[in-house]
Amino acid sequence: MKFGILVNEGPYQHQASDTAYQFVKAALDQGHEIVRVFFYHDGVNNGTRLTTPPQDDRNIVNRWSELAKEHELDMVVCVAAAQRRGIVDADEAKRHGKDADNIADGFRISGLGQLIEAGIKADRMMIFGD
Amino acid sequence: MKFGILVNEGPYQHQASDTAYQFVKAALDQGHEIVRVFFYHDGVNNGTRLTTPPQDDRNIVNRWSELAKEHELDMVVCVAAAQRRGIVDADEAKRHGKDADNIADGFRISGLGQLIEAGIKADRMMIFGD
Amino acid sequence: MLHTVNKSPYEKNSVDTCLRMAKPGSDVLLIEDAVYAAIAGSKLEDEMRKAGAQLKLYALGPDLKTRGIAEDSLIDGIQVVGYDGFVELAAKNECVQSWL
Amino acid sequence: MLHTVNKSPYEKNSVDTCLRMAKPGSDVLLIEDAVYAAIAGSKLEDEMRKAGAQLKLYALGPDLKTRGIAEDSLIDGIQVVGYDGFVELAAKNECVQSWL
Amino acid sequence: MANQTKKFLYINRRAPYGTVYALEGLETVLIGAAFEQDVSMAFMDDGVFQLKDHQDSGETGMKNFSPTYRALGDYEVTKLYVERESLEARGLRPEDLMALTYEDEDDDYKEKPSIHIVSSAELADILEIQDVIFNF
Amino acid sequence: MANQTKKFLYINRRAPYGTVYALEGLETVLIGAAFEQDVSMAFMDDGVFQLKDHQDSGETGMKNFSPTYRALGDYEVTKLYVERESLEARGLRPEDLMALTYEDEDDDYKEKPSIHIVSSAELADILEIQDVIFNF
Repeated sequence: MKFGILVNEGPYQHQASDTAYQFVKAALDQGHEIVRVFFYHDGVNNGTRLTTPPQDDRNIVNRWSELAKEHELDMVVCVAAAQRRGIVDADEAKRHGKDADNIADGFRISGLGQLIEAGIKADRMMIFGD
Repeated sequence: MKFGILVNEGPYQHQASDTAYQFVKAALDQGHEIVRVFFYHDGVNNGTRLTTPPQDDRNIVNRWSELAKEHELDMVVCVAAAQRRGIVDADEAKRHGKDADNIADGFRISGLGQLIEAGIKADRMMIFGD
Repeated sequence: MLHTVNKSPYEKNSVDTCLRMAKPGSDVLLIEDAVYAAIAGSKLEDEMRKAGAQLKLYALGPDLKTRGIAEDSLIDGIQVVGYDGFVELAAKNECVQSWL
Repeated sequence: MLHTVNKSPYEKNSVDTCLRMAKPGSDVLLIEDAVYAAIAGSKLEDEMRKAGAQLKLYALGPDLKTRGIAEDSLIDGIQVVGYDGFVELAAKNECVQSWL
Repeated sequence: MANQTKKFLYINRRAPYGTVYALEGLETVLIGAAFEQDVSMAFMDDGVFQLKDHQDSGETGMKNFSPTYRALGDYEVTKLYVERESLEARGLRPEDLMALTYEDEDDDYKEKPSIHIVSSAELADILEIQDVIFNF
Repeated sequence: MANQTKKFLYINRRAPYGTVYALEGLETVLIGAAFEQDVSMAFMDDGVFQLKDHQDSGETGMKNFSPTYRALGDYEVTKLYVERESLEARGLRPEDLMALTYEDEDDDYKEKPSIHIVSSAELADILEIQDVIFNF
């Protein structure tokens, strides 16, 4: 079965990203396909490589990056939400005259159409938020 | 009168940062002193220079930076909360082996003691959050 | 003491808790989504009126306007203030408690 | 349809709205802070029992354990599932609605 | 994918301005309109406040996005279901809402209302027939 | 500043884990303890869940920060007020909470309970005498 995943909150502040991660892992374990993980609203903040959480805590960003690598997950950060919140890749940095970018491995920035497309392609759309 | 300000949510997702900004402006207009604006929890996300909000919307980060410059505000981003969420200055980037930093003008990263100190020094502590 | 609340009373328990905790005579300022508590004709009107008999209730004008709530649609006795009035209320009271 | 809820029923209206909207026979899964709705002996127990007569109620085990809620302290009839059970409930139902 | 049409429902349960969900949710609906799916919107709980008329955000400095709801008809998003019980509990009457309309191209471009006031029970029925539900 | 002592109250109204406020609020209390102010904590509404015994976060992968509450006594944070009405509404008894204690150095280091169950009215009185209130 094909699952689409929407994550609406950033790391640590709310449990949404944690629950989404555990759900995705469990779905993959059962042999389901993850069509896309889409990060919207503050969820885009899951996609920064600049976090350094305490060593005795989970690293939410790296965990997503590693899971994506292992399972070739398509992880998309909404461009409009990312612009409001300061998540940029090299292209976006250039386009908006920023002197740095902060996107983490395995995440790509794209439009909201990718969320709708996930809703169309997936058998089930799962939403994790606040 | 001396006001201390605590902002607990990031830009755009919640109104907290907007209300805090309007409160600080009004307090300054009335001749009050702002001891410190402390950004905690997701509030640290107010301190990234990488945002590019839509042109027909307010620029929350720049607005804080400009107000701080005009009134010599002390704007402090909590280091522990910032590490969890990926807000870093040049020093923090170096310390944690990050290849970029994203702190905006007028913000500095420091410890939670700065919040307690603001509570001690201020006549009134104002909290804006979710 | 000044109590501020910023949550819609229909969504969260913050207004309830504020009214439970505020001592008679306290100032209570509704800001952000809490200004929805000030609308007359709602299922909360009785409760707000009772609270208003013990407390001084205020609502933040900019937040009312932003949300399209006319001042003449408010429950009687709720006073509208601007950001300047918010600062004055905070200065006037010795301590401020924000119910989030 | 599978309904999920993730908010404490004491803080937000999400559980209430979910129970108002879920059709008899639906699956309702309590996750994150919504698992607090499953505790027996609370002021909500009657309401949850009534809901449980019409709906199939589940609570996410990992969220119960994280919060220190023992399975034997739950309201009768609420079934505990893990993340694998969450996936199975989502796969089994044709649509999933998340009450946030 | 091109020929597959699904029923999409966007549920709005939050007040505007206090949080960004209403604004960014609306952006999703507008983008989604280009995909030619069967789109509906539901407004319940504090979501009914999104449709309140006369929003004027000048003094808070926030962006007034309420005019965008008026554009929904042009995007062929014409089924907006508003829960009556939520309105009544909050002291709102249907006439306190923006008068959102669309031109019905199948009926000589007559202007018709997009907002349909429904009961909780009717809304529960509407939820039940959807393929994809987004919550904002 | 050094000689100025203020009454600081940290109010905890949120459940742990669903949001980070409880954890990061606790970090504030620990840092604040070094400033030698008159510190109290209040637990009300869902904040009472923070003190629930037997938290075990292994399966969610989150950090179990409940042991940190046991360290509060060592930081001389010994006044933890828990609202009785909030406990009762949620189906919790006082014995469901962690048994937090401190050693009273003014009384031959006797071990004493840090948690005081108080009524809403008593808690309202405690609020009224504070100089600075933080909310988490």
